[in-house]
Amino acid sequence: MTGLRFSWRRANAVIGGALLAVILFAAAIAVVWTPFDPLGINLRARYAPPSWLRPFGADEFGRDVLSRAMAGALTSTSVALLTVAFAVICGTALGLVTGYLRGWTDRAIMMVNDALLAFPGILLALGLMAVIGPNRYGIVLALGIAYTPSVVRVVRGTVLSIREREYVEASRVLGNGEIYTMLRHVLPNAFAPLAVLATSMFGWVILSESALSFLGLGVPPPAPTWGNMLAAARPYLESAPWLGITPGLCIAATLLGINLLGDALRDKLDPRMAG
Amino acid sequence: MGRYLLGRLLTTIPTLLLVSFSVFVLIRLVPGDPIVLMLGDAADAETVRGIREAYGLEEPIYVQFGLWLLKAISGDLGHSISNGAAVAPLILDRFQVSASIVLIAVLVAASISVPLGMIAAWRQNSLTDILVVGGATLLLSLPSFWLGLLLLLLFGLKLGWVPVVGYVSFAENWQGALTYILLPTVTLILIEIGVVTRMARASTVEVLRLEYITHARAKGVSEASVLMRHALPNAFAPTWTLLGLVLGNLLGGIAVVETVFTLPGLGRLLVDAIFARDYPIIQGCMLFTAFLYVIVNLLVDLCYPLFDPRVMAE
Amino acid sequence: MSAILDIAGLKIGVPEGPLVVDDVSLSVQAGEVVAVVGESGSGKTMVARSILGLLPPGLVRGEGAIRFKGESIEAAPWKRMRALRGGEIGMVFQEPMVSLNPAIRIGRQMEEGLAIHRPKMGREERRCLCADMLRRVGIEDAERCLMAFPHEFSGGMRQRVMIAMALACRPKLLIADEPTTALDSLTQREVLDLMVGLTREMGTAVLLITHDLGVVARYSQRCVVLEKGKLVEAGATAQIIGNPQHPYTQRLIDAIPRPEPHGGDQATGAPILAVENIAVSFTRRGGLFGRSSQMQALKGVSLEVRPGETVAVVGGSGSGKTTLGRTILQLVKPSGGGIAFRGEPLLTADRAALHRFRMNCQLISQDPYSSLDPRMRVGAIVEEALRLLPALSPAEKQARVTDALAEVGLSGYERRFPHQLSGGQRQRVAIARALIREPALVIADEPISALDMTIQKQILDLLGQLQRQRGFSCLFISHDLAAVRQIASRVIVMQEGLIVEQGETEAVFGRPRHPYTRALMEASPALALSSRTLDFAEASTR
Amino acid sequence: QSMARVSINADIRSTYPGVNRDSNTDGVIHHIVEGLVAFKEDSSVAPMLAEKIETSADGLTYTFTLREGLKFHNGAPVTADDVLFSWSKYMNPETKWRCHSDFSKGNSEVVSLDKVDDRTVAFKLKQPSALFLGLLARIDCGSAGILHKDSFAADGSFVKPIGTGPYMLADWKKGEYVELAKFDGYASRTEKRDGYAGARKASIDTVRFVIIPDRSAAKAALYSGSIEVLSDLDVNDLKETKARKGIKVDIAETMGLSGILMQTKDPLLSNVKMRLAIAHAVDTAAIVDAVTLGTAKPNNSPIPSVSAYYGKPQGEMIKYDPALARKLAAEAGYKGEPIKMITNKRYQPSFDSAVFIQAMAKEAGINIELEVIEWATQLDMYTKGDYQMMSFLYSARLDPSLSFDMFAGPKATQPRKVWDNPAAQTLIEQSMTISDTEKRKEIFNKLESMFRQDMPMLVLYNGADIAAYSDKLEGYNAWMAGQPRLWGVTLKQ
Ligand SMILES: Nc1ncnc2c1ncn2[C@@H]1O[C@H](COP(=O)(O)OP(=O)(O)OP(=O)(O)O)[C@@H](O)[C@H]1O
Ligand SMILES: Nc1ncnc2c1ncn2[C@@H]1O[C@H](COP(=O)(O)OP(=O)(O)OP(=O)(O)O)[C@@H](O)[C@H]1O
Ligand SMILES: [Mg+2]
Ligand SMILES: [Mg+2]
Repeated sequence: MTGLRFSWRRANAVIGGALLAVILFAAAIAVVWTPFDPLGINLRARYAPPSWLRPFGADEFGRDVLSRAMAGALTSTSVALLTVAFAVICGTALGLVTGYLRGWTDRAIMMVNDALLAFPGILLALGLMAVIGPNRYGIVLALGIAYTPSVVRVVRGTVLSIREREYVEASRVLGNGEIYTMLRHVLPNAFAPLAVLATSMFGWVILSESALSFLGLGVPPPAPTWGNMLAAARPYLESAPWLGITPGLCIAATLLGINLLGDALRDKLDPRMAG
Repeated sequence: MGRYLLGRLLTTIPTLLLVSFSVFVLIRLVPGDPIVLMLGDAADAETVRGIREAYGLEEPIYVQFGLWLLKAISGDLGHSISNGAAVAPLILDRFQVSASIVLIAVLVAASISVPLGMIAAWRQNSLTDILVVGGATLLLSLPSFWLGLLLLLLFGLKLGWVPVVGYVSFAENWQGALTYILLPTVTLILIEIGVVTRMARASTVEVLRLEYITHARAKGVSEASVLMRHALPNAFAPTWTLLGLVLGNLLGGIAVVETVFTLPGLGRLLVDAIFARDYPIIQGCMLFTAFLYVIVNLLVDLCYPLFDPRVMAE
Repeated sequence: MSAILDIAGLKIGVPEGPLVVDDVSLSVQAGEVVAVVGESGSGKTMVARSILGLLPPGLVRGEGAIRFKGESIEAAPWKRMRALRGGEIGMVFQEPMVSLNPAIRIGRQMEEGLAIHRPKMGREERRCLCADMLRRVGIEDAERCLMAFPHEFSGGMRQRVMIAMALACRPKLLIADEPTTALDSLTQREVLDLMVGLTREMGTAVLLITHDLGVVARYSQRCVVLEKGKLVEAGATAQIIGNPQHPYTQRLIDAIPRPEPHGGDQATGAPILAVENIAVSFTRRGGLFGRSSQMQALKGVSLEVRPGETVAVVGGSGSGKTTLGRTILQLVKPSGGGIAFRGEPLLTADRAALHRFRMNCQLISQDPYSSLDPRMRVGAIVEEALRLLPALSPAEKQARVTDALAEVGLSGYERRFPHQLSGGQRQRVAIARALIREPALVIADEPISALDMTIQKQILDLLGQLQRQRGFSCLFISHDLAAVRQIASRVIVMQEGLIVEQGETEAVFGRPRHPYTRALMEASPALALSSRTLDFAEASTR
Repeated sequence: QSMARVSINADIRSTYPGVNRDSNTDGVIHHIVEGLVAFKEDSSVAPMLAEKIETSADGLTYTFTLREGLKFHNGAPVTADDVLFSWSKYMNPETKWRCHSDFSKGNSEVVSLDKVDDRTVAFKLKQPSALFLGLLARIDCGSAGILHKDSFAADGSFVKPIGTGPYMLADWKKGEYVELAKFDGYASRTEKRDGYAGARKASIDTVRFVIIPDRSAAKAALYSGSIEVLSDLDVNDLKETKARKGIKVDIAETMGLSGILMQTKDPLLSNVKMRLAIAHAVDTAAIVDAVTLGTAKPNNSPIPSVSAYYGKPQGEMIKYDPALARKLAAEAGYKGEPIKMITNKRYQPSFDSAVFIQAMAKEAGINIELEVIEWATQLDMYTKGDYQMMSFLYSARLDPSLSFDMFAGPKATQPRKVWDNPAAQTLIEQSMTISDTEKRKEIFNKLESMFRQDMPMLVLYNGADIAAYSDKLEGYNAWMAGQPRLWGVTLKQ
């Protein structure tokens, strides 16, 4: 009955998709080609401000910022993706179990969970780096473990309320097992907060990696990541702002893309939104 | 209720023990040694061993843990290796600084982002919505070490509205204290607004489709009231969980902000201690933050039945 | 007399899709009760909701005009609309179970409307009025109920709360969407009398949506009939019920259960379900730190159901019927007594035994909407019941789902989500889900309360047929005495958590011994309608 | 009431001179206590509390006469007994004084310290030592600062320093600041200020060392006038800070040492050709220029370029020759296997050097992989000798013998040592006993050439101390030890 009206919902999806497409495209290109060697040191180009030749300037080693941002896209996004996947999968599983079964299982898991929550990420990272060595899998594991307890808590909180709903009861009446009920009825309805947490975590992980590399615990340099570029750029906030702005924008664009697309997707999946 | 509370408090003891023990072991497994750090490039093995002995670090780890635990029970958390300060009073002192910032920040962040998220949900897929979501996402991608510095340079240096470094406690001079904690608090607020807004929005979107919301509207309830009175309690549970997490997280981890704004807070104490491998301080801080976490989460758990009366407090 | 409400040529539909309401016109005068009847899913609820501009997302209003007291309100500004809602136009929603906010105490929810529309009233006065309203709709413990949360109420009690809430503001127009589906006949009469009393007192106009022709006959002056979104007949009630013109109306009236006594095919054998003296009590919390109190919902109930038998449970609203059903299904823990299924005690059963029980026993919930997972399509919901029957191939399952939906009159609704259905349609999905498993025992909690006469008949026939073919047993919880009389072989009458009378249907109906039973029977409009052998002329002149 | 505020990047560790300290601690403590001798800006030793120092002909007895009119912060006069008392505290092993082992054994072992009269004490050594006075002045040992008895509690535990310095400890707010107050009864020397020696009269009433861990925050604090002195400005901020109105910058070369350690026990790097290959692959001058922005001079010798012993052999630079490097590597049988170089982010120039070296080595076909770890971990690895290559930073050694001693030694017993060469070891020990400058020079030149042949460490430069301070402060200077000095400085209001 409505005519062709501009729909922000569609706009969300389009903007989000476009942002992600650009980032992914850049990451893909970077595998075979970047304008300059992302590791190539050039003493004459140190702190070169943006110009036609180097649209995003050069850093303290004279390395081209654009090339580094492109080369860093893959590492940053894949580290973030793996970490979030780790935390979400483990956290959701545990959160579902504790929230749904309650009782002693709940107590025991929450005990460990609260203990883990209290652990500062740096300490975990230090410990794991000592065991695994400073590489990106160590980071994924350290950050994954650090973020899992939050997921557990958020999922558990939602599940506590959903398990009292009648459709969960109905599933039990049908004779469905606990696990099936959890996965089929509880999980999808606990999805909204989980999605928010996961997309936010994506940003946190990139920034945490940044904080870690600030301390010398991140993805080993000189391999660029947005995180370590951002961390390295901090002292030059005034004198060479382009060093920080570029990776910052990359992170923002990726997050915005993921969030917008995620929201659009969630709306699409939510039956109550459909026309 | 009282019994239940007591029971829950008792169950926190294993958590605290678990944290204490794992920190105790972990920090000793991590390479690096407080004594080597103290001696720097001139540390030779013999001297190091001698000093380690003096600090009781050469004992087997379970003996060290036992001794520490016995003292901890009586409230004595030992003395710092770095500067000899008594740990327990130090932690309490530093905690006051962190707590004042964090509590204000979380309160303000919540009272800004929850309404904001709800309005975005209410106007879902409108320009308002996309602006709020976009803004929140942008804030999510700002690292606190950048944001803090930016604010410091702008308001502290360029405009000179607030002092750049230093701290006085509220007890000494509360107006002064406010000027010192203003920027760190604002930084934290901006950092936390992103995720809380999005969470509030997402859960409100879910709730707004429900029948009782329509029913409330049918009673002529204003939209503001529909949001605040009818949608909020039902949508608030995940946001509440998140706020609990944020609160706990911040109480233990605002090291970055405290460093940028030169505040003597708990987070910086812990992080500095980690880098200095100052075992007694690390252990003390962890015990303390774990306790905070447990308390905060206990409160969060106790509140679930308020949002959804069907969830019984066991 | 000027029309309070005037609807002309209203159309409602899915954007760029089919219409669910197609060209409906009706008007209501002050002091008049106009009934809207029609088949389940014919668009009654949507017409009602569109008056307040509260169509669910996914549906939009098309052409047509809605006037309230001569004022066009289909495009009224926000502010005006808000003043109308609740204040001038009160509405009772069809599904009381999901229309109350679970997180807010009843008292606050009731007061809210008053606070907005009667701002001059003081707090204390508001509270008194609310309590008074609750008492008038038959809730005794009104003061305490104000402090309770919705989930502590029975279905009928919630419905009464909704009515009390709508009436408290004394609106000019009351839209009541199936307001008494969950009420026993006694309470129903009280509530409807209250409503009609209001029309007399204040000239309130009532738009009464109902499928209960007895109610229509007794309370309404005029009546409109909808079918598939179209208005098929309108006029004076007596005229339409006495002399229906449209084939659909004729079918509707034909479907009124006749007082044909239940064919006494006596079931024999060992009871499939034996309930021994069970008691259930609920804890009522008084706030976070307040003192909690106990309330006894069941005070020692014993009953037996034999294979192939339908046992009806009737009784007042809040008497513990739903609790009984849920306790049998192990969804509520009894504080005492025993339950045995096929001789096996359930309360102490191990997982396997419990699973066997679950595989053989199904529930049709009193609140079908909440019992349907909002994220699953109708087809999937029904099919899920077949999941644990491994012998079936996917194609077979599909076929059975299609069959089951066809049997309840929902062919072609597989792809819908629960929120896209009408009240009656949701109830039928729940029925299909329970019956598709071919269980040995079905506990049906008000399974036909939201269905119009024709579909009700269809479902009752289906139940009877299944019983004949497969010999399953049914615990049929209902307040609809006519329906009970039609299908139950035995009747149990409950009051306040106790069984006050039980026996063969005809014996109970013929010679009710307990005064409460007698009162129930006398108050039943449907029974009255059928036993008066369709003497509508009399009914409509009341 | 005038107050000067000085930033330090971390809290001090204690107020006990030379015990549980780090460089920030030393910087503060030297305002409070003074020893018998002190370092001058050219790293030579001058008397401080001592009026004059006499050495016996056999070089075994050092007699110190205290200046007249010296007073402790509590007003008590300084006597020979105080010197004896302080020394007994330092030489008690329980104290864990940093220089304890230097005086209890080895080259400068002190046999006895005796009171000659009220103002005179005599140290007796086991053997003649060129280093004795230098050790006594050592900054990281608190110059063996003389303390009053009341600095200790009745049970002998340290309470707070009651010294003779121009400032007294007023308040230590842990984690926030250390505040010092001017000592009005200070008896100053008459020579002009020179390093830690010379006149040390204070004119500012209060000095507050503010702990500002974040370097950008410290910079902002200086700009905004919240502090007056930023004693260790980052080179990268130099240009910006210089251009700032109201801020002055002063640069002094220091005696620290930045270098790349190569583990000679490593299978690959045990081959000297490989080590030489790496050395020739690196353009030291270019790196130093880039990393220190011209504030420090490139230097391939372990002897600091400001040292009096720095001559032609030391000044010679290793030739940057990628082709030669390639050739040497090939000769060493190198086939491109990765070599791990450890570095950290705590010391930015050290990290930057590592990045440059990696890039330069790549040009010469040498594949260096960077591993950035946290400082404490790196230090641990350093102490254990557990690395292939490491970008490392040594603190200042003020005598060439000590410069060599800090990294040369037997790896079997001291795994942290980098250069394990018995012949060199003998020479170093020799240099410690001889006092004659020319003879020592000869030994150091010999050591230099041995060092260059073995190439266990590629020295890059000796850093610079860049102090930035408000132009309200008059007379402030950076100097070779890099520590802030708030005496002899006036504050304009
Ligand atoms: N959100 C929706 N999207 C699409 N169709 C819908 C939606 N909600 C309801 N419908 C359809 O509109 C029709 C009319 O629904 P309505 O609720 O008005 O029926 P009703 O007459 O009240 O029936 P009942 O007596 O069963 O409550 C139904 O066929 C239903 O399936
Ligand atoms: N969770 C609960 N907490 C407290 N009280 C409850 C709870 N559930 C039910 N009750 C109370 O138990 C009594 C019986 O409720 P039940 O739902 O069994 O009634 P019912 O016979 O099914 O009524 P109706 O016909 O109105 O549905 C009611 O008084 C109700 O208020
Ligand atoms: Mg309806
Ligand atoms: Mg019921």
